[in-house]
Amino acid sequence: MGKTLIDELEMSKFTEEVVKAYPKKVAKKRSKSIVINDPDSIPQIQSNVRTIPGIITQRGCTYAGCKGVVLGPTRDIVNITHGPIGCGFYSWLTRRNQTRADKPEMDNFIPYTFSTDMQDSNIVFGGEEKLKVAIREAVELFNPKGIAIFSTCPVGLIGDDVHRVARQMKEEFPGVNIFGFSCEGYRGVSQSAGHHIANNGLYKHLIGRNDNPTRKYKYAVNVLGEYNIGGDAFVIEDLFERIGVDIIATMSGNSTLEQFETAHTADFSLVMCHRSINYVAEMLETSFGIPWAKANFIGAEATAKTLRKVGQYFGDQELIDRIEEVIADEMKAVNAAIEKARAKTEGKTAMMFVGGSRAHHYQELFSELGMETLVAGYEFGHRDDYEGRRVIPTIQIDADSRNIEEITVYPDPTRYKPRKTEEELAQLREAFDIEFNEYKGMMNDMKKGTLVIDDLSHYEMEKLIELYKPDVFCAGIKEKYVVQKMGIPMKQLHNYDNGGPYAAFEGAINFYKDIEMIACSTIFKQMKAPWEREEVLEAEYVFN
Amino acid sequence: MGKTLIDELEMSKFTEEVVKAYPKKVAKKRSKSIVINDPDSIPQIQSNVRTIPGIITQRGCTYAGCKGVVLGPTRDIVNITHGPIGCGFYSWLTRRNQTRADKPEMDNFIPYTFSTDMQDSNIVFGGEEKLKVAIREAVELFNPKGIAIFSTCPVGLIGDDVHRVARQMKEEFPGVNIFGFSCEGYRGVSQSAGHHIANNGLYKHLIGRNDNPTRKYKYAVNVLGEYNIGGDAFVIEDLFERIGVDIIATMSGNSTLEQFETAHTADFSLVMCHRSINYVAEMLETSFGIPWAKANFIGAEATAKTLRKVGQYFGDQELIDRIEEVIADEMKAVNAAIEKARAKTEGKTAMMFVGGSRAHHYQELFSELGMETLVAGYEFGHRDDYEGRRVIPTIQIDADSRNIEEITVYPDPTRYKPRKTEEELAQLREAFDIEFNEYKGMMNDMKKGTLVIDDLSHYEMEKLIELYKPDVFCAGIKEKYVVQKMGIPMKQLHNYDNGGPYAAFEGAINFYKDIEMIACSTIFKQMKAPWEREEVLEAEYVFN
Amino acid sequence: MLLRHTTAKEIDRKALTINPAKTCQPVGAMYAALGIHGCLPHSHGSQGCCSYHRSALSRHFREPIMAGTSSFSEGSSVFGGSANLVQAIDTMFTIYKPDVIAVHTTCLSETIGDDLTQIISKAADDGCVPEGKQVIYCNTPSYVGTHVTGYSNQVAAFIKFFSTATPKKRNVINIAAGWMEPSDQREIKRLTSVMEARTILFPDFTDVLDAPLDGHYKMYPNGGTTIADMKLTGDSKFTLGLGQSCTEDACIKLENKCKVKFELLDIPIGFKATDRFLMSLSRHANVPIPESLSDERGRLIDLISDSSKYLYGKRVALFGDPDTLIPLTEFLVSMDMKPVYIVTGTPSKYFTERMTEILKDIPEAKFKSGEQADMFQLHQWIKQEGVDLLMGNTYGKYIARDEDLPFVRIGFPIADRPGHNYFAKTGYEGGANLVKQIMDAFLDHFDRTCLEEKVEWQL
Amino acid sequence: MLLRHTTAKEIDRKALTINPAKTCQPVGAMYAALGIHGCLPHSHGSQGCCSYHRSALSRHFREPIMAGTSSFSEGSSVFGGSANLVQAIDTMFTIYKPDVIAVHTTCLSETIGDDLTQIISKAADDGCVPEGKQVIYCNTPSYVGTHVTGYSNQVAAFIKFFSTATPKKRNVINIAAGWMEPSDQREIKRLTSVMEARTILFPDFTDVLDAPLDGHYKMYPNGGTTIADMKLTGDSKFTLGLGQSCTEDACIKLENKCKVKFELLDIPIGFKATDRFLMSLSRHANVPIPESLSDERGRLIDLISDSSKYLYGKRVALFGDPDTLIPLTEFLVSMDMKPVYIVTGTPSKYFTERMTEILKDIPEAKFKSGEQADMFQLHQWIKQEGVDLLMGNTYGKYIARDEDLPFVRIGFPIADRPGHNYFAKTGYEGGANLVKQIMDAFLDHFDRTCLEEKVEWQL
Repeated sequence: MGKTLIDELEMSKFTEEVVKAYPKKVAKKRSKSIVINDPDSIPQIQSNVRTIPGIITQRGCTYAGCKGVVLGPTRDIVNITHGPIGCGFYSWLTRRNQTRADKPEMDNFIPYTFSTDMQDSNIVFGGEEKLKVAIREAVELFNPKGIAIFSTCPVGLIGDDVHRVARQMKEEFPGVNIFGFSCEGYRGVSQSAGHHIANNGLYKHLIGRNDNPTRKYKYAVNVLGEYNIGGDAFVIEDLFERIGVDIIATMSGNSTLEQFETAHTADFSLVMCHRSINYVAEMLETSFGIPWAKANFIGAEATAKTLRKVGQYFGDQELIDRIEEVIADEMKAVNAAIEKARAKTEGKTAMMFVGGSRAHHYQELFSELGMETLVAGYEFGHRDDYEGRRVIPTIQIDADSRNIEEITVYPDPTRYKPRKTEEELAQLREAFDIEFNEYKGMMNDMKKGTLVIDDLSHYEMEKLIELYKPDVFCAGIKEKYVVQKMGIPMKQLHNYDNGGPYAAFEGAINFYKDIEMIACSTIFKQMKAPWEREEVLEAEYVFN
Repeated sequence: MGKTLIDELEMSKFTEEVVKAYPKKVAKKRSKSIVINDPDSIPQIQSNVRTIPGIITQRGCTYAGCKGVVLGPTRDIVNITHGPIGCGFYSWLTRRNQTRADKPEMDNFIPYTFSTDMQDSNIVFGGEEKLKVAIREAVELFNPKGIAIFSTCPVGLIGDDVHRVARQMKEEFPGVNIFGFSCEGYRGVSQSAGHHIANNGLYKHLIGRNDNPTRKYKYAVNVLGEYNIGGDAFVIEDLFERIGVDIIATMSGNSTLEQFETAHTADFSLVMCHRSINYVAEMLETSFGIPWAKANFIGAEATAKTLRKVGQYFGDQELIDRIEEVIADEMKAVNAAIEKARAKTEGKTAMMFVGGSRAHHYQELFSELGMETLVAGYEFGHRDDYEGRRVIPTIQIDADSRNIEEITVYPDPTRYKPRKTEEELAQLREAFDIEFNEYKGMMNDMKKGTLVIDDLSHYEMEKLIELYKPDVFCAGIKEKYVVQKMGIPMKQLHNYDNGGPYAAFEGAINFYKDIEMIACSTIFKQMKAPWEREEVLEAEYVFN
Repeated sequence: MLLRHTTAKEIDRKALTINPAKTCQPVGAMYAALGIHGCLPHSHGSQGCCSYHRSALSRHFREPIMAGTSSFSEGSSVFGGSANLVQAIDTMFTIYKPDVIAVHTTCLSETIGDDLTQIISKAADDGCVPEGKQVIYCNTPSYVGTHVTGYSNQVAAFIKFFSTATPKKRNVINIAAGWMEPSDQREIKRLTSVMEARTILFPDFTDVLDAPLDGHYKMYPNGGTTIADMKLTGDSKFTLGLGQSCTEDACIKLENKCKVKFELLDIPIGFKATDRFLMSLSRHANVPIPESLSDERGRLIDLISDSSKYLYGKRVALFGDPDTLIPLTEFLVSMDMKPVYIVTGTPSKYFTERMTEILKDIPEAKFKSGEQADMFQLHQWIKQEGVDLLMGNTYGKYIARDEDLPFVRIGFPIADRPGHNYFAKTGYEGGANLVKQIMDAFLDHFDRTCLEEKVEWQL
Repeated sequence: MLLRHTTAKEIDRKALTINPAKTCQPVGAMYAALGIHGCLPHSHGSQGCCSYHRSALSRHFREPIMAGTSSFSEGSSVFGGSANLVQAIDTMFTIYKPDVIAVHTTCLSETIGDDLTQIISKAADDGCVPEGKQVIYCNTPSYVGTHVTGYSNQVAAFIKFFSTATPKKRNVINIAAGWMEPSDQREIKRLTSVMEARTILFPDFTDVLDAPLDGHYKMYPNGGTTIADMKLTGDSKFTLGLGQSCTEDACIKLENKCKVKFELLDIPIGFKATDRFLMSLSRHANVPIPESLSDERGRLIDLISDSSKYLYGKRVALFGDPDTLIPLTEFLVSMDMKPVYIVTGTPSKYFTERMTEILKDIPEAKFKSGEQADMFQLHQWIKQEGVDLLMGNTYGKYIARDEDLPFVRIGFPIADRPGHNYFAKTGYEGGANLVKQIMDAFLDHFDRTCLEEKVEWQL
């Protein structure tokens, strides 16, 4: 069913409808987070603010952002959750962070979860001793290179100091890098606080500890904010192997401690998920002189553009040629796949509400399929993710954000080495339109008249679907079955419904196929029993 | 539950009970097939006579005996069933004839069934042409060394001559040994006729065609009447490998055409299933001078005895020593297993009604377990199988048996070579009690007062169970679920309920375990719902 | 390789059937006869037929299967089987005391040309048929049609011998049941009972071929359509025949004999066939379809939609009987799967017509029925271009192992797994059962064979 | 190897839990609350708890799971969560219009010491609770007990807040349901209906967590125990508590509050537990057990006896919750299997007592509950001496793949297979379902791994 254009859909109806149902205070607050986009004069959107209690939200907590998102995907760290059992349990294998430890003797703790499993006595008398014993047991059983400790809600409240414990245990086990995170779930307003805390920890405890990376090629990059959901990082790794550029560190998909420790030796940082990793990108720039640019491997064109950026950055004709070869080679299959899929997908509509970057990136893929993204929003984005980094200075810091440690870093006394001079950067900017240390935000890329909604609530989601009946709705597991009960195909973009990889060329083809499948799949046409369908009732189904 | 002795069980009650229920003529006939045994003066038992129409019998047909039992287990013959589809379908993989074609390029047609799938037009106009085309197709597709044709009921009636077709096609494909069997289902009174027809065919078309067997050792035997159900032949092969004696041919478990063709070069034939293969044993003796003796690999003691017979026969001290070593070695595990099992099985009772030899052989295994066989009988035995070969001259040949071709063979003009002189045989007989070309029958080995019943009917089986409540009942698939519905564990001895091997020492241990399992298994104690059990009803289950 | 001689290359076979997707008529007749309470099937032929059929049914149902045989000898083959059958009837009524004996013929007695009407009436004249007891028969020559034909002939014989029209019509719907499991019938009976429709199901295998173990052997278990009910079918308002190849003859016979009109439907496998069954039952029994059944339907649709990603576009090879294959193929197509190879040994124009329609949007699909439409052919197709799933009876396991294919057992015989007679494939719940089995087959295969880094905790 | 760091060698762990066989209280409370019609669960704590629990339940049931959260910020953690909860109650009644909000606490609000009685009464005073609506709560500190405890606390809260004794006793039996699937409850309801016993089942997940797909999203699906029925539990004659650890508290509370006597039974998994359930129901509801249920039982016994050879003596490792493990272990033992390793993260003396009794004839059996009774421990035992079968939730698949073990999924969460909420484990039919799954697991494994010559066509 071809959809009419956005203009005809009266996107403004939505705000009216929603506001009606909310209590006045809620309505007032929510209306600031629901805006109609205009890429030419990007409107301000309220974001990174507290969710109203009682609102059914997509959001999770700081622990989830720190342990679940950023630190979780690293295979050779024993991640001990300090707290009651639940937090460790729920973050155990639930994010599809694939990892590949090639040899049997290599560490891989991903299929394990470790917890101090705090009991009431630990809450009453303190849990530090139990945490120490747990660490000793972990060392005895697994002898890992690193142990990370994650604080859950009660830890901060009862005054357990995980950093002190980490220091003490590090003294006890000098060969093991042990460090803690104060990522209690109540900090901040969403997972975003956890990303920030994790970024700080990466910088303080890992980055820069090893000056001897494993390198094969002349040029080397970091890929930041890529978590290898469904194997995305694997295809990106393959791609860099083919163009002959080393990836020093992926943060943190398919990663190891060594990658973090050597990340400061790279020549360039590519930032995928701006929200979750921009702090590290910035710090690598400030401390070690590594410029970063926003990158995107979601979408074939986006991938090509990102690869070309790399070629332009290094300015090496051989590299540039190899990149063009790879792109040309891959685009054959991509174009064939697009052509096949578009026959089914052209003109269809999508909505997407995910994380910090996917809601932006996946619009590229949909647009390659000829589909329009009517509405989009982030679960835990900040204004810069929507409106672009230019608004950062104007963002008001509220109490919740102020509680998150903001670390100030300085150029490393010995290892700071700007990879490009200011002039070179300026040239690159001018010649190739490469934006360094910049992100223009999602709204810049969305059509005029589309809706942008931050921290979408369940109620708003229901209304969106009722009003605009999208052909596909993208969000996470909590939304999935609601959407499908309404007869709308739902595509998870956190975990891809066990699909993927969706990154780079290979991933794009996978995505086209999966969306084509959704477009062709007939089961939602069967929702109504025939005896409840009007045409059947009228035509033939009359009781004698 | 320990059972009282046979004497106390009043086995004679059975005959009375059964005869009461039967129509007079039936009663008269059946009573001759039900006898109370006395091993000292073996009574005559009526057997190998027609089953009374309407009686629910265990028996099958001639085709089943010929194709299903004797020829089926050979892996490198394409066995084409000439007839409607059913016969080929039912004899397809249903007998657990395991086979091991070691190399991928070796023929193995066991998992296939081939049929001319006769249609009504073939019945009206004759099926020979279709049979020829089928053979041509089989040659084109599979290029087998041999093709056997099996006649089903209508074939004989409509006058198709499968032997003529075989001859013609053999001329057309000189490299393929093609031969037919007139084994229509209506011939004879049971599978037994099919065995005889198969034996004749083996002799006429296969045995003696190849004078160059593959031999490794000094001595070589045939193992006749062993069909490798559940892998029995595999363990017998292993055993002979360990004592260092070649098996030239097993008829027909795990066999090949080459085995049949070279069988005449063996030094000694060991006969397992007397009923199904004694004709070939006799013919090998008459034509080629190979003596045969009854052998039994069912039961550890029986296996030891059989192996010793082989040693004694060849009279080679080294061989005898190896045999004793093997026996001594195996008996350790056997004795341990017996001891363990007997704790559960001692004093329990069994009944068994199977095939032609198992009803006899398995009594050994039960007796090793301290169990008594109360009643036994064959499905298709002859009087010699019950009473011993000494009665053969006195057996009256009736019309049904007369129709089965009896081929007369003569010493082979060039290859007849008595393996032992009459004197040597006499010495062996005397010294070691080896009976050559002899079988003493089942009744000789059964206790006084036990019941022997030929061609057991369903009704008789029900009565037996009702009257004597055995601890285990042995028969085939058609009986299995009847017996179990009565709450009596049932052990199939045709196909071992997917168990086995049960032959030789290893097999005996398997059997002990399986019977111990039956003895220990508790599910039959759960047949009655507790609210239907008297003790529960009385003790606690009173409606308020 | 278990089937090491099967290669992709086909030759144009005309005579040789290899690994058939069918068997012969009498086993179908024997099976159908077990669905009448107090009925003892009887095989008029050699002992072997009866033994083979009883074994095949026993292995499939893991239940006692009783039947008599005329135990033909060479003499009977020459002189005719009349004496054998008369004696058999006498013997069986005396010893086994059935209410009715259902005789079916074999290739042997058919080739001889035994006249069953005459023989049975001789048996009656000889006093071999006790008062109130009955001997019925059907002709089931093994060289015509297949086991499906035999089933159909037996069911038609029930109509011929039992159904009686009286002047008093009853507000009852007959359900003539095609070849299915007791579990499938139990589900159909549950559906009709939820609908509050009055029905007579025949034959009825529930409580016969899934009988409880309670320490008592009943030669005639509690279940089965009673003869009284079979007689009443003539007074019913309408007949639904479930499965064209198994029930059309019976339906026509009943219309001709008792003027009971009928509609042929598919066995209700999958939601579409179940929809049609319920709607037809609703229309003819004049009862509404309750909301609880819409909910059951919705639960199945929910399960399919949740599993859709794994089902979509998957290539399936199937073999079995037309009455099962038709709705099963439709079900797979309705889940966006691709049934690409389908064979049945049962020749059927109806099969061809229906498959052509059902598979119209899957141009790569091949199907074949009748002679040489065998498993060898199916396997050759699979060798030519692979599939993602195989569905069929136990014989399929050899192909499945060779080709490392996910395999779902459905059809007859299933000799290597228990429980198929306990869990339905019919109705919406049966559909869910099938979806679960298919999903388990796919996912177990994936979980076992994927790279370690691809093992997933969630769907 | 997926779990490459797990070795046979054990150390005496005191503090580190690795791969737990449990999770925390609130998810149990959230689950139980979904079994009341019109009830919206609410998590009083950080957003993360609510998000995690909703995700876990969604993945398991593949159904929408709705719940509110107090969205604690650092400020609320310092000053208490009262304002958050009051606002949440207001927001939820206004927007989502539940009949009742079931608040449960978290480690956060418990550590702070929020007084829910007081906060809820403040919300009522502030006019945030509309007429006829209700806010109930239970305390579910994550650092006490496990998800099972949370479930139990929520069920007890239903009693505390709803059950009312009036002078008029009704001839009704309460069934307090332990943690099970909607399918398990559907089967229990079918059994009680076949028994013609009048019952109130609570909580009731049928038609809630297996809701049909029909194009309409219902925030409060049709199912769930109604609040009216919950109130009436106080007038019932008797309560059967199915599952000691999940229902004992509720039963005791109901007896104390409304003088309804009770009996604790196992969840009816396996024939013995089902026997006891039916007999108890029969006794207390004063209704006979009909023959049709004896027949169902007999069908299960038949299936087990037919499968006995494959089950006998097989060593099984299990993990999960006490209420499931107790009857499941008993069921395995009743089939002559050997449950040798059993762990549950839920500390339970009752578990220890019952297991000691059930496993008295299996001296090699080891079992453990509570802290460090985790899957790492279980896997170490398996490494020390292997098993033939593993049964447990989805996390078991990692062990199963590493050790090449047949694996049957049972418990919570099952995230990698659909349909467990459709097919029961309870009652005799559920028993058959389990036997079939176990047999399929064994036989699929054998068929795949055996030598070619050992592939068998039949059982």
